[in-house]
Amino acid sequence: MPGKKKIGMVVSILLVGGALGYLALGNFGENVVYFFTPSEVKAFTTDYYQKKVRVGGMVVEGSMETYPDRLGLTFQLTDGEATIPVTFEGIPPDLFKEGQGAVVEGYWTGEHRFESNLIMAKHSEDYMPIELKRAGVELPRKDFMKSLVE
Amino acid sequence: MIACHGIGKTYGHFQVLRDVNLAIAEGECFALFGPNGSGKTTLLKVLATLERPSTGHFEILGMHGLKDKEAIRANLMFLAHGTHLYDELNARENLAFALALRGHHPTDRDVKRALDRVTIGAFADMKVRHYSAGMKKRLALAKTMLANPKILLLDEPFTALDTAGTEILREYVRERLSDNGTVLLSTHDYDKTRPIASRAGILRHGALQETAIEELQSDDLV
Amino acid sequence: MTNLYIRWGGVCVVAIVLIVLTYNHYRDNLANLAPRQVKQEAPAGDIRVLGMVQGGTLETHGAGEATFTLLGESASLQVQYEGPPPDNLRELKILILIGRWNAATQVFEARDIGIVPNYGFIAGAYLLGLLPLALLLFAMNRRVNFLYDEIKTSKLYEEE
Amino acid sequence: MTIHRVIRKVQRFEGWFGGGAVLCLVAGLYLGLIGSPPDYYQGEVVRIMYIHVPLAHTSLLGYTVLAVGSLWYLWKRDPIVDNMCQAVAALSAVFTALALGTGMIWGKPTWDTWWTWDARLTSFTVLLLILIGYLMLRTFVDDPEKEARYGAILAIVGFVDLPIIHFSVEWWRTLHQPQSISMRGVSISSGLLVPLLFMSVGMSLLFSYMLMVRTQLLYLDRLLHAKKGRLLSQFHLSKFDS
Amino acid sequence: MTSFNVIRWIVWKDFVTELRSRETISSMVFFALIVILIFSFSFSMDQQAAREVIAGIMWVAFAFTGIIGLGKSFSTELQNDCLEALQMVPEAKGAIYLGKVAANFAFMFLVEILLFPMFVILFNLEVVEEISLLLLVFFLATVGLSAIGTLFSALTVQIRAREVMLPILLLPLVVPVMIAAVEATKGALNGDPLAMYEQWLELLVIYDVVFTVVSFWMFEFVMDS
Repeated sequence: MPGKKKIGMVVSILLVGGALGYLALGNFGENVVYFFTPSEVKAFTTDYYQKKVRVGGMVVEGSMETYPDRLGLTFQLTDGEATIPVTFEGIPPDLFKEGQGAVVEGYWTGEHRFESNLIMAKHSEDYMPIELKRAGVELPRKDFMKSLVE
Repeated sequence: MIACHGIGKTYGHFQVLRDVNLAIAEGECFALFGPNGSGKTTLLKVLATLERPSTGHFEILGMHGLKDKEAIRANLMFLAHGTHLYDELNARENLAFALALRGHHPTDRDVKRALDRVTIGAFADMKVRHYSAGMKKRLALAKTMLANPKILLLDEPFTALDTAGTEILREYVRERLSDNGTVLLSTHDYDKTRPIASRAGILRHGALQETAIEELQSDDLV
Repeated sequence: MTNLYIRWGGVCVVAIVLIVLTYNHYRDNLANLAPRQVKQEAPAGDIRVLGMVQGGTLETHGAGEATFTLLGESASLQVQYEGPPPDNLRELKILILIGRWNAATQVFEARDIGIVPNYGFIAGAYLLGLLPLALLLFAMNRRVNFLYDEIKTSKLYEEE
Repeated sequence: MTIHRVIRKVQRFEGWFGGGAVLCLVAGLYLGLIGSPPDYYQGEVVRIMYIHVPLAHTSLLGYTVLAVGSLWYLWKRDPIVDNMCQAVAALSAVFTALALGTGMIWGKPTWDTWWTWDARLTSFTVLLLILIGYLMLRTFVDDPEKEARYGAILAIVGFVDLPIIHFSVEWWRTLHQPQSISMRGVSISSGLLVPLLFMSVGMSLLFSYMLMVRTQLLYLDRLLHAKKGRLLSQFHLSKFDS
Repeated sequence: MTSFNVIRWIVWKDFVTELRSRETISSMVFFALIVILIFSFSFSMDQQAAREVIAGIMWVAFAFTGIIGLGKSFSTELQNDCLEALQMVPEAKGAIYLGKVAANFAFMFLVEILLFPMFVILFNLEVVEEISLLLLVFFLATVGLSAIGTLFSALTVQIRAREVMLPILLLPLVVPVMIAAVEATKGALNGDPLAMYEQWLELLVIYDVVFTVVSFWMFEFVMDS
């Protein structure tokens, strides 16, 4: 009986450890659709139209335009391969700006425009003093899309 | 065979049992007297492996009370204050369930004989919900009879039992003793216990004092 | 018990020294003006003005030059910026401008852009983070001392 | 009872932990508040990081200690380990609450909201709820043995649950910046990193020191009550015998 | 195979008791109906809005009815101190745990199946296509809830303030189940492509495996000093 118990314990530890390990390390994180990339959005079938989805990408430099009369803006979101236009209603978060990453939530319309009502700006995890930044120092940057996922 | 070595038990800031040493041999019936709140039930629960003692250890049938609990349980029945019966099941189902958990599967004839012996055979198919307290006690006794354990712990067994029921219980205890069983019972009732008990002790504020049963006076037991 | 109070007295002294040092270090940055004050009082010399960049007014000319309107609560300023390439200049953002007010042209000539320092938040965070810990530790220290005393005086102690 | 001896040995160095904590924290505070430059993007507000991040790290460390201690207790049933578990749970709860509080204060100027149902905020809230549940559970049991056992069970189950909670809320929604210090490298420049390290070390030392003090407190409390209880029983007995 | 016998007898006992008293399931169903009623008062919903929040409402109702059932599962063992008898079973306690989990799962799943048509009718949902996926979600989430819920039901039944402590301890621990169940249910009800929510099904499976195993071992310490 104690031998049986020991085997049971080892099997249990393997099961729990395996499941948790699969969750943490396995390729599970990669096929998680936490957000789509612009190239995936472009390839959407009609199934996905008008479904609330999240898209993550980099705001294209110089693409941001504000409306003079009401709150809201339009910009382009890119993942390096494809670029989609996004319209947004509301006040953007303080950290939102061109050249930074952002995750937007909203609907992909049939007219190939992304209508968003929520921007989640990521303030990047890079911290450095302003003098260094002006001197053009870049910290060892990670892969951009990867830094969004984690 | 039961042996306690310095058993103590604390609930919060209150010490219920203090340094209880006790040895009961095979074929012996030990009667535990003591006023309410003196720790009788706690001692029985500790020995029934239901509660872990705060200090000390004990052996039952030579098996360590904290390490070989499962083996001890297979050889021990605890007739507690609660009767361990399910109200929605009838007598037969209750017996079948309780014994199946202990690994016994008594035949219908055995069940009928046990129920007849405690004189509730006529109510075998009635829900326990409709039983009286004495009938429940008898059914619990029938369960014990079917399990037929080496060690028997009885917590105030005479409450709710009438004269006939008391006699059935005492008869069963004698039978166990002659079969080399060990019985430990807690009680307030000196007269009902006197005929079966071979030794006795008084618990006071958690401390056990062993006395010869003949020397006990009933006003000792208040 | 006295040992305990001496130790905690030391901690308090260190804390006070730190607070004073920090306050001195930031005293200069604490004063900001609103656009309305600038227009009314027209102060001379370097000043710090706090306001929001109005939507649709930002025009950049080259790397380090820009013009825009700074929106205050009841007034707005024309701003001309000349300085290092601004990182934090964007529309609908609240900023601090460092520069001088040109009363003649009614244009604010900014030479640096700072982010709203939010010292209140920083002080709040540090107080919230450290004060409860210190109080809790102090209470626990006192209680431990008290328990030792209690066990000694009530002669309860014996080696277990 | 080897753990007893280890604990006694570590307790002897209690003062070193306390002193080290004060030194590191003072150095960290000086560097963080005065000696370090503001961030290029967040400005001065980045200084909140020096207090927020160490608090959060330390509370997670505390939860790990709690889980390991609980396993140990279930295995060896040593009451002083249980005292340590109870102490570490209370301290972890305080540190978690403070981490959430300072995080909220950091969130207001950067995200422009005190509270958002972001992943890490949510999982820390759940962590706090589990710890509060643990502390509540312990007050509702009369038997100290049961109290310790049930507490240990809850702590272990909660600890196993922690990564799953983390991942589930992470996928559910996330806004919080990724960790700056990870296996893939450090993305904080040194001027900002040094005070953070000082504060982290100081906070861990402070936590260890507080843990020792609190464990001692609970142990002495138990000792005092046990002795008092024994005296009480003795008193009853003597009254009975006379 | 004595432990298998123990499982079978525990399930049998719970079912017979429930069939005769009908306490647990009727109170669960009734409570859930009240929850539905109250939610329908507090939201005035068109079909589009309903789709956004209905999954959340559904799982709030299921979780709370589940807690009622779980609480009952061991508090019925308190009458006549039957819990003591379970504690004194010579077999390893894991068998009792599995039996109780099976019984609790059956009750909760049955109630969910009974209630689901109510949601469909009262909130005008269209579900015909996705019904098998929905059932899978219900199944996985209910396994998770009953696996960990049974452990804590057995734990809280032995302490003071047990009715309060069960939800207080249980709900933070089942956060992953609730999130995953709500997201997956929402996906299935919306008719989203499976790729958009299959991760949640995987998370449910992982949770079920981990907590069945962990609770199985921990149950020994709950029942046994």
